Amino acid sequence: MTTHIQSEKVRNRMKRRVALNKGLSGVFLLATMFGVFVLAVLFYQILTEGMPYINLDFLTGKLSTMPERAGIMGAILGTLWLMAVVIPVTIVLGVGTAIYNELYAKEGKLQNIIQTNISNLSGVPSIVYGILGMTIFASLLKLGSVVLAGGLTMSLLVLPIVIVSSQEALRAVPSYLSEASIGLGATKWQTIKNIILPAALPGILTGAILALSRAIGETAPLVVLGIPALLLPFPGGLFDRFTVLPMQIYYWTLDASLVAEYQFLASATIIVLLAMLFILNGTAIVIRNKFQRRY
Amino acid sequence: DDTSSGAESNGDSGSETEELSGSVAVDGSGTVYPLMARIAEEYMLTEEENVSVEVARSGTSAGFKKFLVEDGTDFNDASRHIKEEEQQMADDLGIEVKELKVALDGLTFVLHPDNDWATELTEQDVIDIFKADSDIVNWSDINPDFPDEKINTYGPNENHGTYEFFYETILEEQDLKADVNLQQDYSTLVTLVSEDVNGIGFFGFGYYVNNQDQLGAVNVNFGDGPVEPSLDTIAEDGAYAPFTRPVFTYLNVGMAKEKPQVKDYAVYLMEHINTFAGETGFAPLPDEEVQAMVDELKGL
Amino acid sequence: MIENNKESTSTVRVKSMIEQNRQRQSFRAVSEKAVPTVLLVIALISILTTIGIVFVLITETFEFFNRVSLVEFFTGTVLRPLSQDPKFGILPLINGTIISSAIAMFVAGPIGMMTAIYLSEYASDKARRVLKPVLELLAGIPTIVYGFFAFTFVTPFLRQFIPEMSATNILAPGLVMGVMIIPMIASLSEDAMSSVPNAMREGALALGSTKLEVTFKVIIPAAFSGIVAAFVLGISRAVGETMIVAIASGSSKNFTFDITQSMQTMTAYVVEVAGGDASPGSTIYYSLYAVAMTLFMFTLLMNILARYIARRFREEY
Amino acid sequence: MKFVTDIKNTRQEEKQQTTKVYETKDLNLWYGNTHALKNVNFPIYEQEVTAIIGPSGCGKSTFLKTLNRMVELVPSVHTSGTIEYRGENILAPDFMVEDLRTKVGMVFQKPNPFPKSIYDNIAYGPRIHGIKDRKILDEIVETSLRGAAIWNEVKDRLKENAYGMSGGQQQRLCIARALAIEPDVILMDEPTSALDPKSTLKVEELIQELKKDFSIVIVTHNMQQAARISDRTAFMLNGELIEYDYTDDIFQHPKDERTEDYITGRFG
Amino acid sequence: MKFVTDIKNTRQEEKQQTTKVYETKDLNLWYGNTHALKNVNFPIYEQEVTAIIGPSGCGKSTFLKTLNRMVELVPSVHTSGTIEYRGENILAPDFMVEDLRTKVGMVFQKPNPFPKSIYDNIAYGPRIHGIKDRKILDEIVETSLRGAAIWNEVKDRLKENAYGMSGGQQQRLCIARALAIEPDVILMDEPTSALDPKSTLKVEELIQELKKDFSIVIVTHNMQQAARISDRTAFMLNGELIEYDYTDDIFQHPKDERTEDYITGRFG
Ligand SMILES: Nc1ncnc2c1ncn2[C@@H]1O[C@H](COP(=O)(O)OP(=O)(O)OP(=O)(O)O)[C@@H](O)[C@H]1O
Ligand SMILES: Nc1ncnc2c1ncn2[C@@H]1O[C@H](COP(=O)(O)OP(=O)(O)OP(=O)(O)O)[C@@H](O)[C@H]1O
Ligand SMILES: [Mg+2]
Ligand SMILES: [Mg+2]
Ligand SMILES: O=P([O-])([O-])[O-]
Repeated sequence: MTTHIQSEKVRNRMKRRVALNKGLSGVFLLATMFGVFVLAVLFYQILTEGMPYINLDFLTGKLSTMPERAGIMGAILGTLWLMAVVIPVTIVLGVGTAIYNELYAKEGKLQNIIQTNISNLSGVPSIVYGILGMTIFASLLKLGSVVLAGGLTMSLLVLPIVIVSSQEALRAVPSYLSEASIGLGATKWQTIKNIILPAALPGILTGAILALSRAIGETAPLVVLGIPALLLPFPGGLFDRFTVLPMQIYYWTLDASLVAEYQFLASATIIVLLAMLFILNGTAIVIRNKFQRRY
Repeated sequence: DDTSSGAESNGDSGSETEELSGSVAVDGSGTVYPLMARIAEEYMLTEEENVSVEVARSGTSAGFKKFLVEDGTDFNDASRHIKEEEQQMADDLGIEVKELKVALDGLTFVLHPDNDWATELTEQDVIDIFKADSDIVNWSDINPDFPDEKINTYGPNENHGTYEFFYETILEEQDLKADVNLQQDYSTLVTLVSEDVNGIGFFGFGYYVNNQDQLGAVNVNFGDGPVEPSLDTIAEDGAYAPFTRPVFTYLNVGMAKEKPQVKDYAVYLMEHINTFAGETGFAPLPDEEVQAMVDELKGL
Repeated sequence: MIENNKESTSTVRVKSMIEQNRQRQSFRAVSEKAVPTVLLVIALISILTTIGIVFVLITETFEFFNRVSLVEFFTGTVLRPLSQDPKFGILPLINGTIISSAIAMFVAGPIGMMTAIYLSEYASDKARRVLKPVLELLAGIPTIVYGFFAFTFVTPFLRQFIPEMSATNILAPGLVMGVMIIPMIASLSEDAMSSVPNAMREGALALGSTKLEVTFKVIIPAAFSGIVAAFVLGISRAVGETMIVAIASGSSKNFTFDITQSMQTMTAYVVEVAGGDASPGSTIYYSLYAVAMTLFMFTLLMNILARYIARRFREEY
Repeated sequence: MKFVTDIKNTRQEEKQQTTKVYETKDLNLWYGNTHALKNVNFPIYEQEVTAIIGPSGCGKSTFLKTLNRMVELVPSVHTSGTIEYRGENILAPDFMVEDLRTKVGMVFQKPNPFPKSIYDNIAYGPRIHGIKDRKILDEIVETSLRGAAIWNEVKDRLKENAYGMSGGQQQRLCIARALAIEPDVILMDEPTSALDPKSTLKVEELIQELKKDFSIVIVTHNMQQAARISDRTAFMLNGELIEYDYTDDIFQHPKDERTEDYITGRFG
Repeated sequence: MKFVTDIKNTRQEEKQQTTKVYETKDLNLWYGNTHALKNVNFPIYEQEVTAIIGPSGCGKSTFLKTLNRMVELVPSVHTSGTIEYRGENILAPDFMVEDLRTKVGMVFQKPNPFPKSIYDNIAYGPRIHGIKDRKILDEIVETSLRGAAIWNEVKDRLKENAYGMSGGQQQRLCIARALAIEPDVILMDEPTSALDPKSTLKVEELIQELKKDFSIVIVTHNMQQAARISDRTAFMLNGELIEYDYTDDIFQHPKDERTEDYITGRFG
């Protein structure tokens, strides 16, 4: 064999290659830290602007045209009401669909259509859901821009997330568990109810919580639905008009040039919204860790 | 002051109904919005806690479209008179519309705070800056001493009465330049102009006074020397009169008759209009004129 | 066995109890049949949603094209929906959408990819455990917050360097959108890369490759379809993003390529028109649907494309 | 061969005296196009331990899972032939599988307790069959755990999660779980292959004990194990039942050459 | 034992004459807290096949992967002692592993071709070392494939994806890939364990062939294989090197009892 490899040239080249690897690994690390850096700037900016405005009056007060009087209780309650619709609807529809797809549907056309459809739905821009909600819930069903319309719109929007994550959670339940149950003479539904669902529950909950945090952070569909930032009374039911935290942020950002302080109120509201999201995500992480698979 | 005015109106309307509730829907002019929102809030705070007055601001024209439909809004704020075709539509629908003049506003031309050359312009200059086929493109076209930079123009879009007032009354229906940057939100306009040294924009005086730290205003020379827009000069016979316009709110009389809270609010609105006009950047109307309207409303 | 007696006595009992219960439980049989049906109905709701979207969009879009010609819509460069002489050319919106998405991808593409490489090939377990949640955090921030950030921080910051930049411009939201999409591209690409079997890495390393060579000559080619799919989904996300542009790019319907200027995207148009309360029945109201339909088709195609790529071009190993 | 214990030899005399629990006739099974069982004729006798041996992929597990129709969890499966359990063809389309599986318990290769407490694991079977009375359940739990020779080890921690137990304990728990619904037959698929030698011994002893009350079919890849614990042994190859006889006969005088090759380790 | 071939016996005379490629001294290796290699002293000789045998988990693969420092891919690994490769301590911190791995090729248990064409698989190594000339590459590809005894099977499909080949072909392709950068030593970790008997035979023949040009270290769980193909055999147990000698000696006269136990199948 003629040698091509073990020459001096190859050795020198190797030094360059190793150096390049080292250099670029630094670049890759920097690129990764870029995201972290932006996050830090964003938090810093929002915290310094908004923190001075956070106090009990702000959290519990009504909306006002005067910044010193303005509070976001209405938006907080609106957000909670929205969650009150989204949670049951997405859990029932999302988990139900996931169970069907994962455990009942036979491989075939229908299953294929449903599955493809769900992944397509997850790619539809949120604003299109807004238009759907505006047309069907707000106009056609004449609900107007009330909690129920907003909640249903948001539910449809996050449904694919819940379905996909629930399906993954169900799939992750080892088949030997359901086999054990079926081997004892349990019916399919008994097995699902008693074994598979409990085992998949942490995964399902995690997905549901993440979907929920998406739902309470979304703005665009609600703008389209015509959710206003008005001096509304606090929402008290499904058929009340309402506003939510992101909408409040939106309007205050827009109005910042009307009243400069609105920008700081928007920052303060962002802090509240992010705090809510952190609590939700924290819960998801706790659930994930606490109920980590023990099988 | 608040409590006294609250007590006063309590005495007036308390005789009709004990406890009012329900909602009052207001939409329309963005120009008039700050004034109307301020009064609405005061009403809910001091007068009728259980009535919810919801003030939106789609713009005068867009607002009329929501006012002139079945089960439409109760009030429509407007920064111009109702148009003939709008009145026609109201008649067709059998909606009785009552015009309530609420204050006076001066169309204000605003500049970047660093713009120190264009703080005084003639009425014609202002028109030419926005008019489609005029010779004025750069600041230096007005005066060779001005910078040789393109003038960037801004204004509210066609949803707004302010646009129509400018187009109809000031430009006398000559076309605007194609590149005028028309926006839906006044706040966007404020930002745009406040950050563009070569910019000039127009909107109601209220949006200017609220942003005086970020904006400069053009003192317009209507022939007798430059006039600064202010609550004193903005009046139907004041020095700023050519750019002064009344602003309105239109009441759906049927609604007022049907829903006691609408009527109650209408009365309250007019009784307090002059109290809040100044602080939101509007020139108040003569007291007699207002009182006459209050009496009319009470008689509905 | 002592236990045996006990067992045999209870044997009879438990067996017979089970037998008895079985005969009583016709309910069990019914629920066994009913449950799949109920679940199927629930599953069909997702299909119903799609049908709803398509139906709503198509019918109203149809009405729009009764009033405005297809040609004007798709070739017009002027969009003046509110003027006395309205013009409905969608090109300014498509232009704005493409430009903002391109800026976003310009940021998210390389940075997301490099992040994926770092996380999948270089990072220690510990670093990955810290960095991934931080990036997920970035992905979980509501877009309205990003919009606010673009408008109140990024634009003023950029204007220090580009004074002629407009206060509302497409550049700032584009960049911020890019930041928002980084985690998506990074995590999908990382998934694709880390699912390349370790045997492949070992094979390459054993030949004297550096990590860099392993990454670029073996891992990325092997994960290529997954990475492309991640990019396509990233684009799709950028195209569909609304609030960031709506807040930070204003609503000028300029047909321009100057990224320091305000432009409108399809999504921002929908927000403006719907938020500005277009009254039902007006042409501008129907234009909402035509634009949304265009947007829907666009993102749908992107998603189908992503799935096709991921499936079709999967390297076999 | 020395590993065939003496006790077994005494059984030679009992030949053909026990009744059949299962009678499999001309059983064929396909996974899609894979012909996994070919014309299997396979009787299983009461109160015996029947071992199935054969190289990997020969169809042992498949056959075992056909006996309680668990094999149908693979959607592509189809079968021909009949399997009679106590005289009834369990492959008949209207046959109620839940019923069959209640009577035919199964223990799997990897211990697979439910992620529940030890108590709930055992009580699961009785509960799904409608037994709710706490007292009866308590009794069943104890009896079953005793039956699986694990009561003493776990009686103080019945409320603890089953995954805190060792592998061997888990496997005996799974056997106890199967016992709790008092099956007639117990199927075991390589029940000790995931266990250490000590636990394996315990489970093997348990199987010998259980034989008194149940019929047991056990798949194993460990020929010594088959020789140690079973009464009859079946040797399968490529989906066919090559030879089936008393364990002693199979190991001492295999009739088929392939059986002999396999037993002497020439392949597999 | 009959499976030790005659040819081997002639080698008895050559004892200690070849030079050492590797000299491992007091090598210890930990995975975190697991002590996986304990005081290993292990010379490896030029142009020989050195086999490493031992029960699962004894550290065979770990030792092999230490020889080209691939073991460091597990982050928790740390070592003590030295391994000299041609006189240089490869465990020294500033040692350039890429250089080492260029000289020490490796073949894995499961064939792991890159998802590229056959040609590109072979050309991969030369290319990263800067060889771009198409002609030279063509030549290297052919030589390597011939060297791995697979040229005739694939010469007409060099552009096809390597995953279209059979497992045995893939394994020989991986050997060819290692040959392409002209290594000095080739490490093989159970290279035939995933292959059928026929492919195994081919690879074994190939190893015999390669020995002429390379030093080969092979891990195998198959004692017969070690006996068939290796010159020296090392027996490891629990991370220790128990015995290391000429293959014939190890199999015929093991000195350590544990080696004997293992070879005669008493455990493992
Ligand atoms: N789910 C399945 N789908 C398709 N083919 C299968 C499936 N399960 C098993 N087979 C095939 O059926 C044949 C018999 O498999 P089976 O699992 O019964 O073998 P086994 O004897 O239990 O082997 P092992 O000792 O490895 O467990 C094999 O060829 C296998 O590939
Ligand atoms: N990545 C790892 N992390 C921690 N411990 C490991 C790792 N890899 C191997 N070990 C441990 O090191 C010891 C030796 O493992 P090694 O893989 O070298 O054994 P082996 O002899 O190759 O076994 P086999 O024949 O099963 O391949 C084992 O106890 C194993 O559990
Ligand atoms: Mg098996
Ligand atoms: Mg190994
Ligand atoms: O918002 P407008 O007052 O201009 O209609």
